Amino acid sequence: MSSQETKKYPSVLLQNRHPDRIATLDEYRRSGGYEGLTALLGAGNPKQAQQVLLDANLLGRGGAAFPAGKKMMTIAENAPFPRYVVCNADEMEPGTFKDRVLIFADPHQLIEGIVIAGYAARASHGIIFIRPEYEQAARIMEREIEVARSEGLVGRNILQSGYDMEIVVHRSGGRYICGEATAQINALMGVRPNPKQPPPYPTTKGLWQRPTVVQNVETLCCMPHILRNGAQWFGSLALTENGAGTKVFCVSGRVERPGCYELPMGVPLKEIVEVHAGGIKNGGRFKACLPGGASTAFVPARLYDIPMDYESLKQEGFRLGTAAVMVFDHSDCLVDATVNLLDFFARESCGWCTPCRDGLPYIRDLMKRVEAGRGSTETIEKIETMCRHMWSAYCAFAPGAVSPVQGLMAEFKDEVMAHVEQGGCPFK
Amino acid sequence: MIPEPTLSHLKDRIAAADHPRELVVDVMFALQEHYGYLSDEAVETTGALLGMSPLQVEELATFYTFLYREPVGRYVIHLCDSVICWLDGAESLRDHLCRKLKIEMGRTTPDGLFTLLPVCCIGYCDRSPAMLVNRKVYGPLTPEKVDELLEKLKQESE
Amino acid sequence: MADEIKPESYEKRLEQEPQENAWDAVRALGQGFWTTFRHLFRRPITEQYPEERRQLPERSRARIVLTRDPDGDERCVACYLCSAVCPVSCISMQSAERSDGRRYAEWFRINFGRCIYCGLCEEACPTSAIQLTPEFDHCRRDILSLVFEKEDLLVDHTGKDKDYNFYRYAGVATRPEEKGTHIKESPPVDVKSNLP
Amino acid sequence: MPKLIIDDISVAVPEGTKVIEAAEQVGIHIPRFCYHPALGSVGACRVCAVKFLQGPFKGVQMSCMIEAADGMVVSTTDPEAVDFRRHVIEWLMINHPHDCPVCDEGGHCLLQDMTVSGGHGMRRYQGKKRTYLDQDLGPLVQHEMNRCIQCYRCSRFYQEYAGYRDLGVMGIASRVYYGRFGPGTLKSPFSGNLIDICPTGVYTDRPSRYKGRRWDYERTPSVCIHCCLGCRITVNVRYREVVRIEARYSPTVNGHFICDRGRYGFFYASSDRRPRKARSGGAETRPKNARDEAAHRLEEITARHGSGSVAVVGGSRSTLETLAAERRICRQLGWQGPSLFTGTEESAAARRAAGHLTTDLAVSLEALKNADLILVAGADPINEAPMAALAIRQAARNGAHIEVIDPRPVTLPLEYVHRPAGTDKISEILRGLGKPSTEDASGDIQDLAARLDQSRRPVVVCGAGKIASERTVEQAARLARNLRRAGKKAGLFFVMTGANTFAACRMAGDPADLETLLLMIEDGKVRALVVVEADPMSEYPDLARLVDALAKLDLMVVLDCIDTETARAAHVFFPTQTFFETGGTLINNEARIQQARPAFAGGTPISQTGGGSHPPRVFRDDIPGTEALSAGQLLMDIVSALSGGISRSVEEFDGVAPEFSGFDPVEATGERGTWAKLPLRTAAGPDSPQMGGETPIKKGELLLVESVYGTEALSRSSPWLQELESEPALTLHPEDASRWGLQHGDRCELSTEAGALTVPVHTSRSTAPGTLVLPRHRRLRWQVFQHFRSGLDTVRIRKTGGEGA
Amino acid sequence: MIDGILGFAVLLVKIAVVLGILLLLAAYLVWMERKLLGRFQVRLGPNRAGIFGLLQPIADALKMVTKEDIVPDQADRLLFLLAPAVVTATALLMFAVVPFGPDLTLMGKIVPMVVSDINVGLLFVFAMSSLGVYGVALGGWASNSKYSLLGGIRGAAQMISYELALGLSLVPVVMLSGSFSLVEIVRAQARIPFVLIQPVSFIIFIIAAMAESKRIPFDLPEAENELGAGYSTEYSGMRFGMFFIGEYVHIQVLGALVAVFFLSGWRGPVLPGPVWLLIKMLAVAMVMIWIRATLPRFRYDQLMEIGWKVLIPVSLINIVATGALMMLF
Repeated sequence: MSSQETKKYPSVLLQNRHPDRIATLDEYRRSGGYEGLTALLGAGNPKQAQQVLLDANLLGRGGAAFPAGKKMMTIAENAPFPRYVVCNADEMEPGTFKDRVLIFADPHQLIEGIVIAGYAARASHGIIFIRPEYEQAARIMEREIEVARSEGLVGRNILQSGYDMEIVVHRSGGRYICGEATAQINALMGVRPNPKQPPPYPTTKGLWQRPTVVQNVETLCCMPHILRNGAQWFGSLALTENGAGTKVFCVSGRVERPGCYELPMGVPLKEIVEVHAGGIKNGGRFKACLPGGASTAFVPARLYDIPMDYESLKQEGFRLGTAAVMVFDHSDCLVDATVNLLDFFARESCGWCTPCRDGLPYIRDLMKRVEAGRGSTETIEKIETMCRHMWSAYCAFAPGAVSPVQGLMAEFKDEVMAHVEQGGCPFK
Repeated sequence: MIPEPTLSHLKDRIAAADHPRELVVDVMFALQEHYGYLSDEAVETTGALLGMSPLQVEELATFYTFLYREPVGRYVIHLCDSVICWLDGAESLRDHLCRKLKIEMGRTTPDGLFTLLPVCCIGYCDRSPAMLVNRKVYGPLTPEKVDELLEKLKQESE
Repeated sequence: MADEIKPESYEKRLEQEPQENAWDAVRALGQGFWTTFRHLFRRPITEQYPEERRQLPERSRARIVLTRDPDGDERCVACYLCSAVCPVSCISMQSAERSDGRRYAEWFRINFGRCIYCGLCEEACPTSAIQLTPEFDHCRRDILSLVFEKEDLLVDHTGKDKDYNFYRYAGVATRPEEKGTHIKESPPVDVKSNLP
Repeated sequence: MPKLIIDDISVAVPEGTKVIEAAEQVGIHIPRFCYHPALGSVGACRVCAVKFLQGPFKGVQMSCMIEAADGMVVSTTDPEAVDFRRHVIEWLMINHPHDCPVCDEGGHCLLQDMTVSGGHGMRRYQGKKRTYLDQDLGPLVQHEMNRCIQCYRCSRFYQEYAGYRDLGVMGIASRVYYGRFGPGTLKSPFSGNLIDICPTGVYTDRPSRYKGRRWDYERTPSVCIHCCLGCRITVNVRYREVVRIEARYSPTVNGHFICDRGRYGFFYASSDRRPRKARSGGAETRPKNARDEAAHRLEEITARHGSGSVAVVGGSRSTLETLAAERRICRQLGWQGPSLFTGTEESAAARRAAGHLTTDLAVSLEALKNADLILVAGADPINEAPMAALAIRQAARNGAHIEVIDPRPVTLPLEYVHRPAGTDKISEILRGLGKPSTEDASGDIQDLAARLDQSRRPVVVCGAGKIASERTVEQAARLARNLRRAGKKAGLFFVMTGANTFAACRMAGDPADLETLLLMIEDGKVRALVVVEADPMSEYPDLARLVDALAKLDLMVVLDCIDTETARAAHVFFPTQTFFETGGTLINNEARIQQARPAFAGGTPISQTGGGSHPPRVFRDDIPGTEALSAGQLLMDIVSALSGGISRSVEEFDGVAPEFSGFDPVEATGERGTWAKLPLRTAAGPDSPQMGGETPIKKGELLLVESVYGTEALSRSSPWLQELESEPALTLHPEDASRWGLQHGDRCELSTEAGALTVPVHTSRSTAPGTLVLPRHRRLRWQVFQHFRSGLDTVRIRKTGGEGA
Repeated sequence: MIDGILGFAVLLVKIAVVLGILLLLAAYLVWMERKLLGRFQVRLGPNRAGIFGLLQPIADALKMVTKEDIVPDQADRLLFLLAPAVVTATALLMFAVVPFGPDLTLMGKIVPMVVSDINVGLLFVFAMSSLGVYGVALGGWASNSKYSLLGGIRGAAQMISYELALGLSLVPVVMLSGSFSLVEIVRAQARIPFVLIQPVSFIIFIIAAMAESKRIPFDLPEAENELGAGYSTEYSGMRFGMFFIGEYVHIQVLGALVAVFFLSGWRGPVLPGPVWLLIKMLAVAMVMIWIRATLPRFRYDQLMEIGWKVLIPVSLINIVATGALMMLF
């Protein structure tokens, strides 16, 4: 596919993006902001919102890709109050920065999303859980929430509908594991943010033992648009049959123009890299990419044309994750990169379960041996066995952590073996 | 001791909260702001304010990255060492910083100005290699830019 | 094949054995008698023990000693494994803590009146402290004097294992060896560290 | 009842049973570190992985996290699961130090067992080992963090189960650290359970540090005698010395845990101060001489003054066997007593409690955990019967409402409502609650009455003796019965004063208490006293009077296993065996009869008989220090030397008290014990005390109370617990304090005609106004108050020191 | 009357001398066996008590005598005590009919150099040797020990099996000498020792005799690695010693019998008769020791097979052949 064939795709989430400033409430309103919410509150039917979200096939954009509508619907009708909506702005997946871009582009989009989600779940509290690195974003949100409050969009009796919802910003102390929904709930309650294996699910017993909906920033940002334009419209945005809506791709690594690009679901990987991100830097060759953050497996060059949506990647055994496309070119040693990723994961493990706490450093050390050329076929076998066993860890962190390793072993075994055979890194 | 306004502000917030414990991170940040780092005294104060034992506060304080249980310098430099920044030369940048400040990672310069800490991906992969100085982002960095920044900070502090 | 021999096949093998003729039998018998007869005139190999003493191999199992580590300190940590494994229960001890934090034997006794020199204690010893030596002739007339106390057992060398020093590996804090200073140990974790 | 198949064995288990438990029921022990039946499952260690072949779950899953369901087919031996478990062990072992030989857990270490059984024998990991610095956690628990495998059991037990907050988990990733905020003594009186619960040697028993290995210990199941609950314990003896007590699982009494008083109170048994020789006139003598002397003099006295001039004084730390012997002797020889209580009020309250306990009302400690409302009246669980506090906490964790009515500043490791009320007020409140309908309840207790009304399984926990009077006991029983009548599964749980108080209630003769007996001594009616395992001189609140009375006696014979003031004052003294040596039967507060076997034969510990660095190497045919016999046996020996004496086996209870007619010792040694024959249902209860009208509330009173360490007769001599004792202080309401010009932290002098003592002052708002609380602590010479509850008019208070002074 | 008394005195002297020599010899036979076995096995053998260990038998005897005499708790006391005596006594009694030299003329009286020359001497020998088994069987029974019992039963079975061959092997000798008297048998060999005429008988006799004496390779009744020490397991002190003496006296008796039946008894050139007999006895004893040093123990089935299936038929054939030859010549 060459650049002249590419179409101009509609911009939805980032339509109010300015390179140098944040979109104001007015700007947002001009682009149709708060229309969805007004309509929803006017209709006064939370169930309807849930149904629309389900019909729109809106999958959670935080990585797990759980249908947002379905999550809302798991809250029992007679579940106790108060209920909570937690906006997960704790994106700590390496390579991912879409939430920051979304907040900086259009904070009201998120606020509206939270209120919509809150109304759908009949929640009275919205909490934006934000990582400490995004202090600036947290301040923006706090400021814009006040603006919204003064406009009657947040707080008591929103848009005179009788619906009350408070939104607060909660700053995290900063840990990768806090991005996990159950761990995030623990963090909010002021206990150690270890994940908690369901059941009970957060939608049954979450924050303070009340029903809690945890949604990613991007997921919440999609909601106003869905409510305004309908489920069908959202589905039609995607290029592929199975996808729905647009996706904010964070492209980074060996590309000319790293950054966030909002593209339809199912846009081919090659197009993202070659066209939107300006191709490989310094005329290099595409070697592999991590399609959805550090906890996904390497996509090799043979799948350069793969449509980037949840379903297509799943069929090939990959995950779209957060759609953080990290590109590596021919000069990069993937073993070394994996060691870096493992270093990150070993450091960020919460220390709860054995495979993750002690197994990841073990795998990292083995991987370091391979990288240093001191590995053997036995070392590699050991790594592969341990990676397999990581899938029996407590939460999804450990399987995510070994995904790049397993991807490496599956697609780039030659490169690994080269380290063993040459007794060192062939790229150094 | 913590200044009375800060303390009373915290107390008000705690009194207003449905669940005082949910403010523990905020209280710790506030006290960290005051002490420069989260001292033992700050931990104990946090516990006392929220009805928790010092240990229960410590359980959280030692968990999070941005709560410093050891004294830090005036400028805390968090250098991202995750994969994209690493790809773009974070390691050489780290070595440059260590050389320049004459400290190892995790240490504070003798003049108490800079503390050098690694951090996992800070979400500025489009501006790699990046770092935070007192939670403000700088990137993409080169050794020259770093030198410039350090000079600026040094002057600021005087 | 040796492992193929089963009761029935053994019987069969007996039947299948080539029948020797009488002459062979007589010759074999004669051979036997001739062999023994010849032995009659060979020089006896007997060593006349108290007059002639031979240096026994290093690994022969006789008198038990408690050795010291290369630094000259007691190796025994009084872990009770030797007394547990001893089939005749001839080892007893009392462990205690020394002022420098080491676990040691407050008293340690082996009743050589009971000892059968099986060497299991040496095998069980995790610190190479207890070792069997080739010194075998320590009979006494008074059975009580066969009860050896720690003072009698302790020697001032390392015995067979020249280099091993348990406390260099164990990872327990003793003075002067603090945590993290032992072999293959990283320095103690500081939970308060600002490093992630 | 879901039915599932585990390793080809089919098993049906109750709903909600985890697969790991189901497997255990068919004899398959799945490895575990973080899972503990009392703490529940959290799935942290991942070593209980099994493979689910069929059913709602598939593949390798944690057996502790999944509830058994119909149609499950589980394999514990599947190669995939086995390989995963092997890896988990390997991961856990990468940082585990090579120090088993110097680790006290070695030999009963779960990690050791799992490592060996999991087949991990070679270290493949080539990296360095992580190390930690240890903390000083006080005299009971030794900390060695290097050995930690991060199973989270300790923090879960300490914070969630026991409710104390000074030990927890810090750090993250592979640097997780379990400990305190800073070094210091653990605050929980249940800290010893960390030792039992830790699957490896992070927490080890400090008093028995480096004493020996478990395989060398003589281990005997026994019963704890340091409070009325009768928790099950395992006694570890080595070289004639009790070296360690461990909790022993009991499904009905203590569950998995015991308190630190029970765990570390045993040092009296092997103390070098324990009397080993009989004494006559202060000089050591042979046991036979002493016996002849005692018999001879008793004979003389009975000849001169009649058989009623001899009295037996006993106590509630004696076994049922000893108490029965005392009773039989008194009956058959016409002696006075046995007097098994110190004060008249205490005796009346305890005996009334024992009389009110019926089979339908009595609740076990385990059943207490299932209550949905617990009303604690006149009891201070932590200080009087610590494990009861732990049980109440479990009820609270399950959502029970806890209300405490007590004059003392009761602290419990849980959320509860405290109503400070004077001792007389307690019974009034209970009486108010006990009225047939809520409306009758007066003002401030209406909410409590309403809660009681809504509750389904309320339990009244009531003291019986020192603080809760006979009236209180009566009202508590009445309340429980009324609740029962109202169709609730109501229960009654008495916190009694001693290990065998229930038995003492049934065995006490006339007079039942020392206070009454004292009058007879002062009258000259009683000329000789046989004191069996009791120490009136440290128990009776008016020492001066007691000493005067004892001086009038012609003869005082004392039988005891500890060195007491009374023993030192005896004319003839016999050493007795401890409970560890005799074994015997105890009846706990819920009338459960439990029998313990002797843990060892007795004798002076080898560590004390040897002079030098090693035990003596001389042969002798007797065991030194085995002169002592069981108190009951000794008593029988003395009596049988009298002319016309009786001789019967000590073990027979028949004819002594009807409760024990069908007593089965085999059942009593089991984990559940057996029940004393209680009345099934009491319609009216025993004769009610005169309840005419409202009693006038006293203006003020001084309460002599128990504290967890330092007041109980046997455990107070434990050197380790002595280190944990907080300085005994006088606690009072701040308003009362200001009346005497006292402040928190001051020192004051309390004086009566009999003497004075000086103590620090503590103020607490949860003390009932007008009440002064003082522990009957070994460090205080508190025996100057003429009564357990002194009216404040008899006590003078004077500030002697403090902030300004 | 005087003759009678004198004859009795001479008899007593003969008995004393024979007993003395036999017992002394038994003791030194032990020494010799140990010494020889030592040499056969390239060892030294006893060499500590006296020069060449010559005082060893005395040391052994002292040890035996001073050791505690233990009778097992459940043993049949009478039989237990009797058994060793039976073994020793029968062995000693057998020697009563063995001539150990030519008649001696003493003060005009002919004194036969035999304790008692009875005309059925050979039968007496068999009778005594058969009685000897009672010692073994009774000892085994009376000990009330499974090892002892097994040993005793084996001893009895073995004795019965080999008695037959033993007796049959001597039939040709009786046929040739025409007498049961041992004196006559010796006399019949004046010209040529029967060993040259009857080698088959000789071999059968040697084998059977060794089986009778329960020596390796026929020591199944003792078989220390299977039965402890067989019938003597429960014996200690001198009672064990008596079994021991019995065995070694038995060896001497067998030596003497072999000499009498096949090696022309005391006859020989130059040296006096008793010396020759001694030499021949010792030679036989040495051969037996040599066999002990060479051959392993038979399996029990082999033992029985040799006895019943080989020795008895062969000796029967031998008898027939001898008879046939005697008819011819």
